[in-house]
Amino acid sequence: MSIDTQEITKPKASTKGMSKQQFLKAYRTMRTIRDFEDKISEQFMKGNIPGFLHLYSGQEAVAAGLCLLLDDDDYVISTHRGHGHCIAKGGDVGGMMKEIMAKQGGLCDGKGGSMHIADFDKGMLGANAIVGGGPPIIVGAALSAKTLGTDRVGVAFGGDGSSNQGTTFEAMNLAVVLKLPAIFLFENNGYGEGTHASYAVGSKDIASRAQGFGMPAYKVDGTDLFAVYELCKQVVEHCRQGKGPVTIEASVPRFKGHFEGDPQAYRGDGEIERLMKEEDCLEIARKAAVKKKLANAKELDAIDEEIASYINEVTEAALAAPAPGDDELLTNVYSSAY
Amino acid sequence: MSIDTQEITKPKASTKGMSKQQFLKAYRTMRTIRDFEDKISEQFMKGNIPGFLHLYSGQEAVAAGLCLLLDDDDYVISTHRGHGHCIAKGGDVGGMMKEIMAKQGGLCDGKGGSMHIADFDKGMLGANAIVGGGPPIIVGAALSAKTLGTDRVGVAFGGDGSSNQGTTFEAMNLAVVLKLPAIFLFENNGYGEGTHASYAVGSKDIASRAQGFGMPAYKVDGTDLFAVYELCKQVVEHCRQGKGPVTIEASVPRFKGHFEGDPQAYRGDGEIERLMKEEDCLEIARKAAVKKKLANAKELDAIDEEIASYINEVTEAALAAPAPGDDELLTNVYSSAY
Amino acid sequence: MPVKTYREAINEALHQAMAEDSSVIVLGEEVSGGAGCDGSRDAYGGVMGVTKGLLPTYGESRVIDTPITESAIIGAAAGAAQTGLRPVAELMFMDFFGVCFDQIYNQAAKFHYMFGGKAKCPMVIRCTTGAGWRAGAQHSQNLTQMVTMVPGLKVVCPTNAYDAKGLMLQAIQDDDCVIFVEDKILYDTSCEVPDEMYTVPFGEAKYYREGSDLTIVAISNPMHKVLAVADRLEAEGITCDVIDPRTTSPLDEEAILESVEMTGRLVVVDEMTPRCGMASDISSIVAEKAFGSLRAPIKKVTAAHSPVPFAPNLEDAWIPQEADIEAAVRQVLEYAS
Amino acid sequence: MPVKTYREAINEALHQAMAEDSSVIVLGEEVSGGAGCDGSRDAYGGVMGVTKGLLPTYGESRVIDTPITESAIIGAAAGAAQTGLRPVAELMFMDFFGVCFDQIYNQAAKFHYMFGGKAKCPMVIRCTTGAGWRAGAQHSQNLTQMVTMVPGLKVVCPTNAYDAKGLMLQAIQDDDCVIFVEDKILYDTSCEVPDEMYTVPFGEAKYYREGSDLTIVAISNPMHKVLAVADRLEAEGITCDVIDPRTTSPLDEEAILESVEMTGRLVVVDEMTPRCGMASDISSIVAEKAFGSLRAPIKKVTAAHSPVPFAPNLEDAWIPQEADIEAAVRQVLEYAS
Ligand SMILES: Cc1ncc(C[n+]2csc(CCOP(=O)(O)OP(=O)(O)O)c2C)c(N)n1
Ligand SMILES: Cc1ncc(C[n+]2csc(CCOP(=O)(O)OP(=O)(O)O)c2C)c(N)n1
Ligand SMILES: [Mg+2]
Ligand SMILES: [Mg+2]
Repeated sequence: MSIDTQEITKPKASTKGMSKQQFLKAYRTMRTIRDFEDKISEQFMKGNIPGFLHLYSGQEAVAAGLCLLLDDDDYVISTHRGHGHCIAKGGDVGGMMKEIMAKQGGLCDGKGGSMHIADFDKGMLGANAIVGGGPPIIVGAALSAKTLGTDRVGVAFGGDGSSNQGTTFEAMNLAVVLKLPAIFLFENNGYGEGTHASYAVGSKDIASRAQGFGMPAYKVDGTDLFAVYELCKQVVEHCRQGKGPVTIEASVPRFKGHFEGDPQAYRGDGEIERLMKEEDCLEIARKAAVKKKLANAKELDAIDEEIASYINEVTEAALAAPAPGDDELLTNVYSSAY
Repeated sequence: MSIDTQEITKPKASTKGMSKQQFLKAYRTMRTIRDFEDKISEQFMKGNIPGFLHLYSGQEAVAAGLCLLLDDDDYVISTHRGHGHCIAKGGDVGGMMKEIMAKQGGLCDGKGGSMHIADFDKGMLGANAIVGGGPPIIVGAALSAKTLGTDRVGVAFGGDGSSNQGTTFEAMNLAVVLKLPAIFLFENNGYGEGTHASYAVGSKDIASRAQGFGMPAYKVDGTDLFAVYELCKQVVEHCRQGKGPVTIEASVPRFKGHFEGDPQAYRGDGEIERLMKEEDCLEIARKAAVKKKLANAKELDAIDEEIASYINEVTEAALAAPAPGDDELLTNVYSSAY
Repeated sequence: MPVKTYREAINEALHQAMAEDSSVIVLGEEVSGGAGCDGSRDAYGGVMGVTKGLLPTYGESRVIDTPITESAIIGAAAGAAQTGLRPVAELMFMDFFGVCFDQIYNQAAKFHYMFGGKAKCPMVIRCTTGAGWRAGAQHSQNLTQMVTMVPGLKVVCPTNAYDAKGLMLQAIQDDDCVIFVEDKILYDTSCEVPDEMYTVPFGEAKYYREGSDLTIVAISNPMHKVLAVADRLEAEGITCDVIDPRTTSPLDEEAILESVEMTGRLVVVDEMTPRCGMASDISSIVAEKAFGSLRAPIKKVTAAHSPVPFAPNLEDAWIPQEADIEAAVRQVLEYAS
Repeated sequence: MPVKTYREAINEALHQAMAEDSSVIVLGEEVSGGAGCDGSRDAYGGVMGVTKGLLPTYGESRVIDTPITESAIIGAAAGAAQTGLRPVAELMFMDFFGVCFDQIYNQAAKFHYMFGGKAKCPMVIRCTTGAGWRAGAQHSQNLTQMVTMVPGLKVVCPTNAYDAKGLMLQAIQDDDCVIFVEDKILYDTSCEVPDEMYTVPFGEAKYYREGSDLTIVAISNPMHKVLAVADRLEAEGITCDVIDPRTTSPLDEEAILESVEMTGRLVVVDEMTPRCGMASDISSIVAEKAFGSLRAPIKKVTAAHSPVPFAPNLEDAWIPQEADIEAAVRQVLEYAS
């Protein structure tokens, strides 16, 4: 592992290193995310979901590839665009749907919603609606790991936009200084709302700037599940061995608007169509897996069907669930006596 | 001008490029700063100065070398260690002494003190007691220059410690994005209070981290007036030409404690004595100038004497001046009607 | 007179100020939108559409899209304000004070005083507030009290389109750092707004209703609920002074005190959490300065002491509602002194 | 019983808590001092000397010096608190809230609620407050109100060494984010402090004096000026209830209300700027809930509405002084209801 700028790696897609079982797990995760996002988009249009939705569609390979390497007791922290991270980390999908619909049984009792989706049982420390809010917190999770002598790692997911926030930079420096098992995973989907990363990120790229902080940094094609997995394998291992933090910049497409309902006037002509055709990580993974005989189309179709009906089920359950009791307004403001 | 890490330059001391007149001006500035700091240290011990003092002794060549290249309408912003910057920028020394002694006629009417010393007539936008407070503000001054079409530059002085603050990083990125005439001048005196830069700055150095942000960055020996001047000449020119921001990391010794009265238990044995002997920028400049016949010892002695008596004068005047009127408490809370 | 929305009124004020004074600039995230993208520029004109059309008219040197970097945005505005410009910075949500608050309360607010009157900081920070959008705990807060408490800042919270335009024009020509709080819920409300430039002075309350039984003071959007309640009460023959301070700093104490001196009863309504909020502030001023006139306890109607919950039923319970206001008013009226 | 200073009392609490519970860690700037240097470690033990001796005893993995990076310090503490540690983070001066406030009020304060009770955030943020050191506008502020207003936070402001130790031990074992406000002026004051571990509960006010003519509530250091005034008044036969809430959140409303119900008169003293401060908050609670007992206006004695000036004479004029307190008390006592 090198910290020389020249060696920021962009591993080539190759299925080697991933077992069939792992692949199927990742594929299932990716499909679950995609279907989940499509379903809540539909339910949002129907008026069944309050508030704001930022969908992860197009970025699935990143969460799925990384989380293959994590256990329940590793930590991730997320952003406003958090559904994919939560699902990949093993979050309770039914509880997520209920949460997003503001229902009883929601993972956050209906108090969080999409922008605060979290599953603490699975080490998912929450979506965070403050851009740059997460990295300092994951540094703390990584500090716990180090202080308590576990080999856990902490991953802060962030967007290209979040890479410019002061809190993110501080977190990176502190993680280097304390040599913590923290991974800063920037999903560069090209946009922070309607501002392009090429405008807002003043440096050559996110990875080289991170490298300047004194940690290894890599770029990876985030549409390529296998490439993500291969890189993350090294990176997670590096962290577990106590060698300090690492940054990953994964390039991904954003299939949807910044938020559901975004008119996206800032997009180029035909851009989204092209992205969906050429950069769909699910299609890319499926093709590569079938070609390399890691799985056959039938198996994958079966997963697709199974998940479609699973998502339908959790949706029906969430639609049917009651809203939180009105008397819950003042519960859980404090953890202890007040 | 290159942004390749390998080419961070450390120009060698050489008197070429500096005229006699310029040298004498810089020498006079350096001597004024040194004497000023020595005098207020003495007055502080006598109980004549309230509050906290952070002295600039040992770092004089940086402020003096840079400010030779600035006009009154260029901007600098400073830190808690601001006396040297204010003097070098042409600030009213008598007004400074009165301010630091909390007297009428002080540059800030006695409301600021050492940590907020400022001279707006000279483009000195103030010492700032929040570490990292200045850089975002200087970005605004540089933005004014660009928007109003002047060729002014803005310089944010900062310490090694301040280089780790999120606000500093944000300012650097924004200056790059907007291509502003801003100079981030980090005076690396080895310490942020009692924490060493080698501990707190996680990266290889401050300059390379800044470079990762996408701007040229240089290291310079800050005890060498001529080296500072030579580098700053290029850098200021670069900014005036609209080529965007630059970072300079100047290594300097800190002769005094973090604050006056600091027991400095964290210092190595004999460290300060060694620094004062080997890294005194005034001695170094004097020797080089005399050797290269830029000035003779007599001329310099005369300056020394003149300044010693000047500093005595402003001290006497400040001691004699009355405190601000008690009725000034509520003046200038607002600039306009309230 | 033409009818305009609150959004349009602020937009018009910005247009007119920029046209009149070339030192006025606008900066922030997505203030035009589309920077660096292949599609159209001015794609958003601010996520709330308030700065729409400024970029095409005034260009990139005066309408400046920034990265996500609030400390640098506010700091840059403060630095620009000290050096010849009149920046209007946008903070997308008031909830984001936390990532730039030093530049607001320790820097911009203090320059003038701390530097002995030699620095000026003529800048405006536009920010949005208000619950009800199901936007959760970090995008719904009204933190007007957090800036009102800071000496050196001025704080403006218009409740209608007319005031919004006039207060914005005043804010831009003011020589201090002004926090301009736009209630999201009000953007689509409208009223008559002159085309010409005009200013509404700071520190002058507006009487929405005049009456004699009770004084109600409300800040931001809750004012409209107060008006609904006041109108219902009027049908019963109960009349209220309904006062909108319009600026919380400076605060028109006099208007409030005068009214309470007459009515002897006060209810204060805001959408902040209850501790150390505007309702507390105004209540305490009256309890000190108009005590002799008071004939009943001063009631505060505020949001609940909790983060803003996401679920609509919980959020609605969190927000002070007409029923809460009416109940408070009746309690105060029924109090036998 | 041994006499200890406020500084020693807090130091002892930290020592004992760390000895007892290995999940307690301390982090911040200079909490030991000397990191990376050639000289001695634990060179400062905190710039105020409060964390002195912890590093030698508990080592670098539990006493963590950081760069100057407040957002990362508080964020890291919050993240560590969620994942098994009990961090005590130091913010050298309360004035620095501005560079880390998001992590305090949007993150640590909200985790438990926002995540439906599934996250816990057992952390303490130690910070210093208090004017009088001639430290100027950015190193002298009391911003206790800024955190008291935030639901989810608890706020502690001890006024003597005994309380400081007991409240610190309570803070560390509390499962919420506690802001522990240390008044710099009090570090060298001392009183009897047991060697054993003990806790002082949150939300229980302390009566410094008991009397019947007037209630005085004071927060932090001003309490000691209040006591001097109360003792002078007692010599004249005027007796006061002097109440120290000790924690501003939770606030012991009951103690205050009960007292006012008896005395009918209230003066509230703090060292904050006057708008939306603790004095406003407490005054407004009483004006709402004990109105019927009030026989005089509620007087607030606070700092001035300005940044903290540097010049000693101006700073002394800014700070609420005994004379101001006494004048307020006399005015309230003389008020003919
Ligand atoms: C501190 C802060 N500033 C601004 C916003 C508004 N905002 C929400 S998401 C977003 C863009 C984030 O971009 P990026 O980090 O690239 O994430 P992406 O949306 O692409 O996943 C912005 C500006 C916010 N939520 N928090
Ligand atoms: C935001 C903030 N954090 C901490 C401090 C306390 N403090 C004042 S100066 C200083 C050290 C600064 O180090 P450096 O930037 O290297 O400047 P130097 O003192 O060496 O000139 C610290 C930690 C502060 N004033 N502001
Ligand atoms: Mg993005
Ligand atoms: Mg330093």
